[in-house]
Amino acid sequence: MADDAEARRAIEAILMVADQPIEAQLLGELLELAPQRIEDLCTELASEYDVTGRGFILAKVAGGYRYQSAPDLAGHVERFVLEGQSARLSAAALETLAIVAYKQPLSRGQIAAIRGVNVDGVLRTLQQRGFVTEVGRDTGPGQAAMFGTTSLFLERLGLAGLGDLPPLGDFVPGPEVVEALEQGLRPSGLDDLGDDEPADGGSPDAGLLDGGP
Amino acid sequence: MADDAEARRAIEAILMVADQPIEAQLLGELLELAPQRIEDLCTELASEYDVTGRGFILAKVAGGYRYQSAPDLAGHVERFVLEGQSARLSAAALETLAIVAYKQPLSRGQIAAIRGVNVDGVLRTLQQRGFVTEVGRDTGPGQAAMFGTTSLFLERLGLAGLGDLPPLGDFVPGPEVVEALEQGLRPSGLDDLGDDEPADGGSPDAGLLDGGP
Amino acid sequence: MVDPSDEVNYTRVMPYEVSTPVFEGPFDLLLHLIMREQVDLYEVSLSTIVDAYLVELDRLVAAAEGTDERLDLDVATEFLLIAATLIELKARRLLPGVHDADLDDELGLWEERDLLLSKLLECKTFKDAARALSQLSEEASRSFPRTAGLEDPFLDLAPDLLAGVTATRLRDAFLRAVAPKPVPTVDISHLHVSAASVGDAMEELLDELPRVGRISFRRLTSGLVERLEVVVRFLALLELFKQGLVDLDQAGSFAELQVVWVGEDAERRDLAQLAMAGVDAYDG
Repeated sequence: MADDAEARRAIEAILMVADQPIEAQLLGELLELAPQRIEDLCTELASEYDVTGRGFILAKVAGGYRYQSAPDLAGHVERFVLEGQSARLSAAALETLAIVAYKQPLSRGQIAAIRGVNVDGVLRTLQQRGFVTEVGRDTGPGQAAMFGTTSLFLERLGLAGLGDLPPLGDFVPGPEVVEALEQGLRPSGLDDLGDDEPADGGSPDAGLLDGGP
Repeated sequence: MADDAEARRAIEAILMVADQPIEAQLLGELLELAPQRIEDLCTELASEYDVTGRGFILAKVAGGYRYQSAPDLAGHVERFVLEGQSARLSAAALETLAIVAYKQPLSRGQIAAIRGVNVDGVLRTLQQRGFVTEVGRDTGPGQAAMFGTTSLFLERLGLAGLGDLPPLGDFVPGPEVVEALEQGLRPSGLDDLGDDEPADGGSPDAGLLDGGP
Repeated sequence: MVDPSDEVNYTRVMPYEVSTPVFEGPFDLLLHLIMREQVDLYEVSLSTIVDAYLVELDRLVAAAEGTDERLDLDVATEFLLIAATLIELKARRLLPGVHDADLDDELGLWEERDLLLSKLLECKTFKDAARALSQLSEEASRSFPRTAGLEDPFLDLAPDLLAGVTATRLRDAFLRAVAPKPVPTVDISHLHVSAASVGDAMEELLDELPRVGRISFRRLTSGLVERLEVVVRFLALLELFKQGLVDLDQAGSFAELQVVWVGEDAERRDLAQLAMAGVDAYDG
């Protein structure tokens, strides 16, 4: 049970990291508060943001709450979308999409392992655009989400199926590439005991580093 | 050209829809403000969130700005975030990572020379996890691959840049450690040279293949 | 490779729980020995180290038994390397030759010690730095990033990521993504780099031993000045022992090491070729 001040802050924190609108019901369960109390607190927060002239709003969408950019700033956001993200994302997005297409199903961590960078944002974009979707869960303890391409992706590339992807055959990777790939995609940490490499190494939400003795 | 109040709001709006850290440079281009002005505004915003006790923070990570949940609310957010704890790095991996972070760019051989062991496996793990990447080739004859840390590494450590790493000098052992090490490494063989050498040539020190001393 | 129906078994293996201290390298072990046990390196019992290694190995094997897991050879061999390094360090002290030390040798010993000392200090520095990084990461992991991305109304606005993307470009992107992987190399920088070659030493021994038949190691190395040469000769001798060309015999703990040639003259050259091909990598 959280007091109002802490509950308000907790709601802010949860909604800030949420990808989807979160219902008062769920927030209530997490914070051990009645849904009505959550609704009240969210209304208070929304009005506070409004009064203090924040650039974002707390909107109630599809039965849940989420942060959005303030409508009157749409011009700036549009500019960001058009000028900011496109150029920066395309190469990264394409590589990520290609990896998912050829190597599916694979986890976020496995993609990150191949690309060497955090792919959370790019993957999220690809999901939003409907090219990539979650196709299952890893059977291991962490149950990492496994990703694959969609039928929209095939459609947009004019492919009948994944079998129509251009073969990689004429490209003969050196043994080191093959090894790196297999290491990256190997489902278990068999080869790296002691370095402990579960499949979801790229998960965004936890400390990865541990100074253990 | 945006005035400060609007620029502040625009920054909030843009960061709210961003899915990765956004550099001051880009924000400056979008808002037609100098990057330094953006940095100042972001610092103001961050401090405002802090003072008003928001449940989120504006963090500078890997060269860009992004919203994050407040660290003290991790307990609440963890219950919400589905993906569980990620794998932690072994002490060996962590030390190798520290060497790469502080000494980059450097080659596999240079890392091994510092650690005193072969680092192939550990380095591979760090690459798989996306913390370390090949950043170039040595210009020398062997053209050894040179390694450095990634922006994912900065993100995971919550650092704006490599300049924010704690100074390595902070970790240089103090005189008492140096003395202890010197003591331990005293070349004892020097003291008794010739003193106790039996004429028959039998070694006085210890049997090579048994326990000594 | 492209067939998503390929069955992949995503099981994971937990790392071995290690109750005894695991050392991350010879420097690590030395640090531990010196800092915590306050011992003189050269007082460290070799049999203790070897015993510890064997116990550790047994434990790893036992841990792997009855499971699908394999013995982790990386762990096993790394530990072996540590033990071998320490044995080499100690052996270099104990071998004959040091007793003929002149001023140069003495200076050399101190230089060597200083080098080792600076290595240990560097090792300790990064150990502590690693701990600080771990702490930073721990703190950072308590703050979760927003990754919600664009709101729906802006999605239509966003540039079409697949505009102009053909299947071929997709393949090229894939190849680009997987291409820049470092070439794995065998790192031998931790091995002693020496001007003396084990191969050369073997050749000398192969020439000398059949003639003398039986000789003590001390006499065999009496003409050598540099301790390193003695070490190299010792390694060469071990190699010949492995090849079954010599027998090594020690009457007791502090006794002379006796070397006995047991190889046939005829097979000498052939075996030498074979043997030296295998050991030249030690030369650094």
